[in-house]
Order: sequence, then structure tokens, then C-alpha cells
Amino acid sequence: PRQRCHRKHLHVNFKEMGWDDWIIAPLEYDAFHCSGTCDFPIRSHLEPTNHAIIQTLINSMDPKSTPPTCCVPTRLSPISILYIDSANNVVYKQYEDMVVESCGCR
Amino acid sequence: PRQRCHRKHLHVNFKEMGWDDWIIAPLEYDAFHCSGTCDFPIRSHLEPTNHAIIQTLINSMDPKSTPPTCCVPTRLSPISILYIDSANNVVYKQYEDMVVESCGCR
Amino acid sequence: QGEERECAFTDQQQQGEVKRVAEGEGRVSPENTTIRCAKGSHCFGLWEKSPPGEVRLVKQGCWSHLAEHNGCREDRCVVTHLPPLIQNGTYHFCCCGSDMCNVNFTEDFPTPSPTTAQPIYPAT
Repeated sequence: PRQRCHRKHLHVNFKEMGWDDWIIAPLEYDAFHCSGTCDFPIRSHLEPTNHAIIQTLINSMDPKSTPPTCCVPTRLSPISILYIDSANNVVYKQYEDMVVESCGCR
Repeated sequence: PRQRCHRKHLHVNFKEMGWDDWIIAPLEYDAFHCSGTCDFPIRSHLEPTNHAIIQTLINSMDPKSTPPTCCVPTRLSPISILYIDSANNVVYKQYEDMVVESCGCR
Repeated sequence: QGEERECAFTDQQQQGEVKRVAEGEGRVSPENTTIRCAKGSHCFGLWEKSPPGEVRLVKQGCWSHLAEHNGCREDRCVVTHLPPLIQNGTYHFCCCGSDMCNVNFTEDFPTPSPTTAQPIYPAT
């Protein structure tokens, strides 16, 4: 059976994405992603909202009426990126929400 | 083709859920839910995080490497509920995150 | 968002904590009988009605977060839902949308749909 909602590996390579024409560093990083089922009852560490708890219960009672909730990032962290901007300046910037820290059912 | 990520109807009936043995009011309300695809490119009104943009791009380049992002609630609102607590008191409380206001790809 | 709302206020069970309980919802009057609710709020009332017709007031105050189609927009406090199972079905709840509309309630229960029994073998 499919695993419950959890964090899985995802390695991002900016070079392969063709972004190395503006990104100086890093050229790759571990972003992770979320995958897995959100079956009833949702475990507390998956931090369901009240709405997610209700939707999951209704889905378990009548699967046709509404889909299960979905496994998505609930906490993300930034990474710093050095890049060249349109005016050809070298810029150091913190990009928010780039790395998945935890997953949950929403 | 399946529709893009959007808010859909979901009517919650606490009586049918068997919760009318502790909830006095309301006995039903419109909770809505989110459904639909998060294909590349994600529309801006779906407010993707940086991670969601990157995951969607990688999925469009190599679907086997990572799944698409998921359509989930991005803004929720509370409702007031009147209920009986375990000490048989009538309690009026605001329950957070009970109604979907908007959906997005995460 | 609508203007502030004034509602009748009663909390039979938590008299001692009236100030704390109401603080989140609005400003209770000195005499503890009315409350000034946040913008966009409605009023609610809860009564216990037991046979042969004795009515006891349980709770009145602000109803601040309303889901769509949950009523509460009329000027009078009308009990439209049959009481839930709790307390042997004696609780009568209503909510409404004008100042001090929750002082009293009226009942307007849905009339049970007529179930006309169809004769299985029509008279020949």
C-alpha cells in the first residue's frame, strides 16, 4: 500500500533547468517534496487544519462526495542565491520557501 | 480535460456526521474544498511558493522524477460554534480554519 | 464588513468569568446585560424549553463568524432548526442581524413533508 504523507528526496539542478545563465551559485540543492496518502484518521504530526480533519472524515464516510486531503509542504525554508540581474549586477538574495522542512495534509 | 485548481462546493452536515450530540449550532455549514490540476505554468492567482514553481517545472520536464504540486486551501476562515463541553457547559467558541476562502498549488 | 452590533448578553453558567468570556467577542455593558460586538457580527440566543412550556434562558451574545447560508441575517431571532439531540432536545437556538434582536425568540420549524400513503392495490 502507498505510504502515508511524508517528505521525499528531490535534488534540483539549476544547470539542467537552464538557469545557469543567471544563477552563479548554488547550481544545485536538495529541495525535497511531499508525497503519500492522507487517509483517515490523519496523524497529528501531519498537522491537519480543522478543515482537513472534516474533509478527511467526510471522504472516509462518502469517498464520492469529496476527495481526500493532499500531502503538501507545511514548513519551508529559504536558501541564499548569488545571481546576475538584468542590469548585469551580481546580487546576493535570500529566496523564501525553497526547501521543504515538513509535510502535512491540507 | 480536468479543470485547473479551483474552489468547489462542500456542504458539511454535523448531524449526518453524528456530531449533533455535542454541537448545538450551526448543524451545517458550507466548507468548500479545493480540486483541479496544477499544471505548468501555474497561474499567479494560485499563489505558488518558490518551491511549487520549481517542482512544477521539474515535473513538466521529467514527470517521473517528481509529482505535480497539489491543489489545496491557501486561505481559510473561522466559524463560530456553540457546543456542550465534557462538563456539560454550553460553550461559544471560534473554530479556526473551517471554511476555504481560496485555493492554490503547493 | 458592516457596522458594530449591540446584542443582549447573558451567560448563566459562567457568571464569574463573564468579563473574560466576553472579552474576545466585544465590550460588555456595566450591568452585564448587553454587549457591543465586533464589526460584521450577529446576535444569538439559546434557550431551554421543556414541557409543559417552561422556557429558561441559557446564553445570549455575539455571533462573530458566520458561514455562508447559515441564516442569521433576519431582524428577528427565529428558531428554524429542530433542536439537536442534546439535553433531550430542549435547546432552542437562533441568531439574527439587528441590534438587540436576540432578546427573545420565535419558532418557525420546517413543516414535516406530507407522506401520503399510496394504495398498493388501487380500488378496482
